[in-house]
Amino acid sequence: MKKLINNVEDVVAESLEGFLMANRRTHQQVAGVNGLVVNDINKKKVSVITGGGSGHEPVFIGLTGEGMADGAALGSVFASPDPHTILEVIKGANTDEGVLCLVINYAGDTMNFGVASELAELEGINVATALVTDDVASAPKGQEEERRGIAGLLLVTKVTGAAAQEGYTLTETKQVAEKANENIRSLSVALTPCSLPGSKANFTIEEDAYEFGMGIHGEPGIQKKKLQAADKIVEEMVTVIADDLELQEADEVVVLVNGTGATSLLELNIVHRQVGKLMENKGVVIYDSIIGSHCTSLEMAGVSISMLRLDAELKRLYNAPAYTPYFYKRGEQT
Amino acid sequence: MKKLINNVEDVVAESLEGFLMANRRTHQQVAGVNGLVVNDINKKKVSVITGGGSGHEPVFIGLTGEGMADGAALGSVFASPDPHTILEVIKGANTDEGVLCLVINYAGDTMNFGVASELAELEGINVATALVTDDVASAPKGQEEERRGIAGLLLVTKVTGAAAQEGYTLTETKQVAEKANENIRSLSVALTPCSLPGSKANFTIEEDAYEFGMGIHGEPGIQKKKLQAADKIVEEMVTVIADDLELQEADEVVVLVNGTGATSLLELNIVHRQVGKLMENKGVVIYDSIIGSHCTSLEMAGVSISMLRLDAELKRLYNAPAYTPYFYKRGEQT
Amino acid sequence: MKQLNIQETQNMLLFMAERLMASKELLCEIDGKVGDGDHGFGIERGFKAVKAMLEENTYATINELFKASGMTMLHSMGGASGVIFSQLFLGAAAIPEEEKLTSEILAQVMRKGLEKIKATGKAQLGDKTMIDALEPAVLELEQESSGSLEEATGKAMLAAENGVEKTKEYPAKFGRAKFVYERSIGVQDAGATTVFLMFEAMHTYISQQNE
Amino acid sequence: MKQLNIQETQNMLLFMAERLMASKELLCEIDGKVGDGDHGFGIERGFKAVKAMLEENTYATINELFKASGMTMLHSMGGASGVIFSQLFLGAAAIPEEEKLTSEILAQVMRKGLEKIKATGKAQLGDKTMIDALEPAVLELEQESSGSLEEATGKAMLAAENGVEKTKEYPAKFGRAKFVYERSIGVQDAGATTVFLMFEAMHTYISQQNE
Ligand SMILES: Nc1ncnc2c1ncn2[C@@H]1O[C@H](COP(=O)(O)OP(=O)(O)O)[C@@H](O)[C@H]1O
Ligand SMILES: Nc1ncnc2c1ncn2[C@@H]1O[C@H](COP(=O)(O)OP(=O)(O)O)[C@@H](O)[C@H]1O
Ligand SMILES: [Mg+2]
Ligand SMILES: [Mg+2]
Ligand SMILES: [Mg+2]
Ligand SMILES: [Mg+2]
Repeated sequence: MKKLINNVEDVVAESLEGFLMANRRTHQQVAGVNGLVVNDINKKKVSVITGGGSGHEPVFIGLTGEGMADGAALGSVFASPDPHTILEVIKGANTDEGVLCLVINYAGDTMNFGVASELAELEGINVATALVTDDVASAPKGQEEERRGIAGLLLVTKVTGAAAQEGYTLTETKQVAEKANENIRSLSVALTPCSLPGSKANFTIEEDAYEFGMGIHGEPGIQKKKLQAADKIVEEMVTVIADDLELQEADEVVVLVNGTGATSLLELNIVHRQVGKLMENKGVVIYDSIIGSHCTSLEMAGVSISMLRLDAELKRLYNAPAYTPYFYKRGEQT
Repeated sequence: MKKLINNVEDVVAESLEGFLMANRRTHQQVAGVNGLVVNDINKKKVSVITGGGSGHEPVFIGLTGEGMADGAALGSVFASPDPHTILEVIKGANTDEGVLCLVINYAGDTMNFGVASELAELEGINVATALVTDDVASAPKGQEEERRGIAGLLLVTKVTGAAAQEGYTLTETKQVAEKANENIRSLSVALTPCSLPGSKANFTIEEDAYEFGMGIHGEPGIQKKKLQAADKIVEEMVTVIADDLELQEADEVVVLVNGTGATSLLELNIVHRQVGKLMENKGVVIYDSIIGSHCTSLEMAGVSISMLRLDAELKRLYNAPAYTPYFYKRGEQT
Repeated sequence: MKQLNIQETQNMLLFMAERLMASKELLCEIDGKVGDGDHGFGIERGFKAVKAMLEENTYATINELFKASGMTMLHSMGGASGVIFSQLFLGAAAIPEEEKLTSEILAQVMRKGLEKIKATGKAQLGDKTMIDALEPAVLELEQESSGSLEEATGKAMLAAENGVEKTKEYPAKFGRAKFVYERSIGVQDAGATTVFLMFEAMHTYISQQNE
Repeated sequence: MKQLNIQETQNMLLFMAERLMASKELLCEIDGKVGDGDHGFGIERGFKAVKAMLEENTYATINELFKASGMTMLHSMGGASGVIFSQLFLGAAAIPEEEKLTSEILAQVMRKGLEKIKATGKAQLGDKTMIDALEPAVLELEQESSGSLEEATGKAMLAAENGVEKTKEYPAKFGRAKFVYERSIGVQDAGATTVFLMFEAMHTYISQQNE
């Protein structure tokens, strides 16, 4: 796969540079590493940071901004950032109230954030971590903590960022992230693979097949299936999600229909249409929907569906204003 | 190319339905056609509408919202909407001050909007049209009015929508659209072709080549070139744009780095980095930059670069608040 | 056969609609070489709508029949060819009311259609558009206007086919393909191909009636 | 050869760095079968940084040399293997200071590294990770700890190679590939392959010194 890049090794640093040139009014680099923080860190509130491998843009840079995350540590494509990078971002975002790390549950990410947190604590920083484990495909019910994190990170960051903004303590902020994580499920499918800059595609997906249960790193899914009409694929996905989340009539959810790269919005809207129909049949209320390519796997064609079940607290936090370069919420929804 | 669709013929209608299910608080369908308008049309200001073929999402639906366009008429994939569809959108958006149609300059679009405008006038509606002709690759200097319109439509809609919001008359709104169009240039390149739903790709682009001077419909570009590093490609593009726009030292521009579908934001940021460097070398001031996939050609991998030169009026209008489902501007930039 | 009554003419248009719908892939492929590859989809949309309309309605005059077909295309196809091809049928609005289709009437409808198309689209013979097939076909129709419909449509069909061949020689100056001016040389025009297929359908239908 | 001095050990690590950097594509390909295809890039990043560091510095003890290498990998690689592979070298922090590398010292460093890796990553033998190559290699080193470095690294290399083969039989329970549990059977583990390549590099370097 051809790409608009210069040198493979410089991809992340150059991309960050290009991003910051466009967003200098709101964002700044953390010196010496591939990381960034928002300008004017508010020392009186908990900072929320996130991070992980690159190649998922707008995640993670696009999660940073008012009412969302305060910083992000960026690894190489599909590789967690190293502990030094994470530590510097923690330091750059640190406040009197401490730093909460929102981490998607992949071995590389948890290990590197783990080492970085230890180092941060040695420097006297008050740091905590909340894991995102929204992908129902990646481990059976009962082993939720084994599951990997995918696009649901956007919604977890939304409510967690809002909680920090409202003045929640570090412990409370972590608790709300965990609560959001307990109430969110996602599932992802892919129609085409992707290729790392400088590599060929890892594997092929036949013209009449798709991969069910993808992570966000272009790994094969848990199962290969025969391609069907969008409505059928979506029905399978939604059934798994709704069952696992044990959705009940009158439950309220936020839906995220997320493109994984090469999926056109034309298609994402068609996916959302079917999600809406299925939820209506179940009597589940879609409080709000986000449709777009927020958490991608380079140029992979595919879609993930996430559902976050709301309670009063999560709804209030979801509704709070948020402004990042790739996501906004005006906070006036009624 | 596999796609997440049901029936080829239903793609646009189903996609619109899915979009509206997610955006019912702000948008509504125009009955009976593939068109939409914002809720609560303000009868005391000029309405701005736009439209064209589908497959360019978020354009055109994503251009509609507060401070931007008030409605959009949607054609089949890569085909202008028919006059009936356009007429209904004009009627749905009509106000005491009239309707301005922002149309990208393709034969199909101008002819269909032309017929629709005649029909609207017969019904006593005050309607005007402004063409967007930003693509420098499509006709030589001196024949600007022959050029086709591409991603620059986003920026033209931004300032035109703001003008209507400020209370400009229909004639004034049209004039400001024309002024923006005179001050904007774009150029697009593609690394891979795209395929219409239900078709194979129209043509191939070799692994070591890219197409220079693309429209937005997946047609071949004006020239095939040998693939190079991103910085080189961008330099060629920016040189053509800057020369044609006759950019001078101290000019202020808004830059739009637009992905055409499968291009990752990782790449778009790398493109923007080089645009920024080249402008700095020229002493041109980038007032603001927008980086994202706003005007796409289905799943085509490629990028377009647009530059809008600002004067005091255009800057004020650019800075006005705007909120669409896929673009926002808080209007507080200093 | 020297003339068709209204019902036969309607059947001929239905037959044409079927034929053109079946040419979708061919027309997309041709349009895809230098254009955006959707011509077949537009033609399919237009003729599908025409077919549905013709199956539901009857008409008092040839003019009404053609006009209804043209309006249906205009409001269902979209794209450049929606306006262009609908005007070919809307040419019937500019001639006196008729209840029979003869070679002469057909020639008149098509001549008026051609004029409207030229006025709207500004293209001329040699610009690599459907006009390169249509104009020579209309000339043949006019020359054969006192002859049988079979002969007239047969000659028009051949003239259109020849026109399609010629489009390969020209660079495009109108429509999507104009932007690839030089690269369009050697590639035939999609809309011209449609014109040929329309005349071929008419001729085939009429020939079958004669058997 | 029974021992290497600090400079020779440093040269051995440099040689290993070169070898592993050159294996980038192979390792990406293996990781791509059931993982995310980036293992080669991570290994290249880590060893490139190690190489740059070793070319710039000298060390007073074997421990310092290994620790510096491990810290460099930890802070340059990222990914799961950044933490995992750096700990292999950081094992040197847990043993007494040494100025020579013998089979016994090497066995101790690697044993401590293995323990750290197991403590951090929670994987065991048979879980289809780099441990499946590392643990048998460490056992060989320990058995040969009174013998020559050439013999010890040679046996460790063969044990690692054998471990790589065995990973094909297991489903993955750790790392990226665990999510394709069943589909991972039959595919060898990328990190285990790296372990083999590391021992192969050590053995090759030491053998060349003997000539
Ligand atoms: N100005 C024009 N005059 C006559 N015919 C035209 C003109 N522009 C385009 N066409 C015809 O329309 C055809 C393309 O139609 P189609 O692909 O359906 O529309 P679009 O160009 O909007 O994709 C061309 O092959 C050409 O024959
Ligand atoms: N928990 C673990 N314990 C030991 N080794 C592991 C563990 N998790 C992963 N690995 C090793 O790491 C390798 C993958 O490394 P790499 O591809 O660089 O990282 P990532 O999985 O983050 O993409 C696997 O092949 C495996 O050998
Ligand atoms: Mg990885
Ligand atoms: Mg078209
Ligand atoms: Mg076309
Ligand atoms: Mg990997």
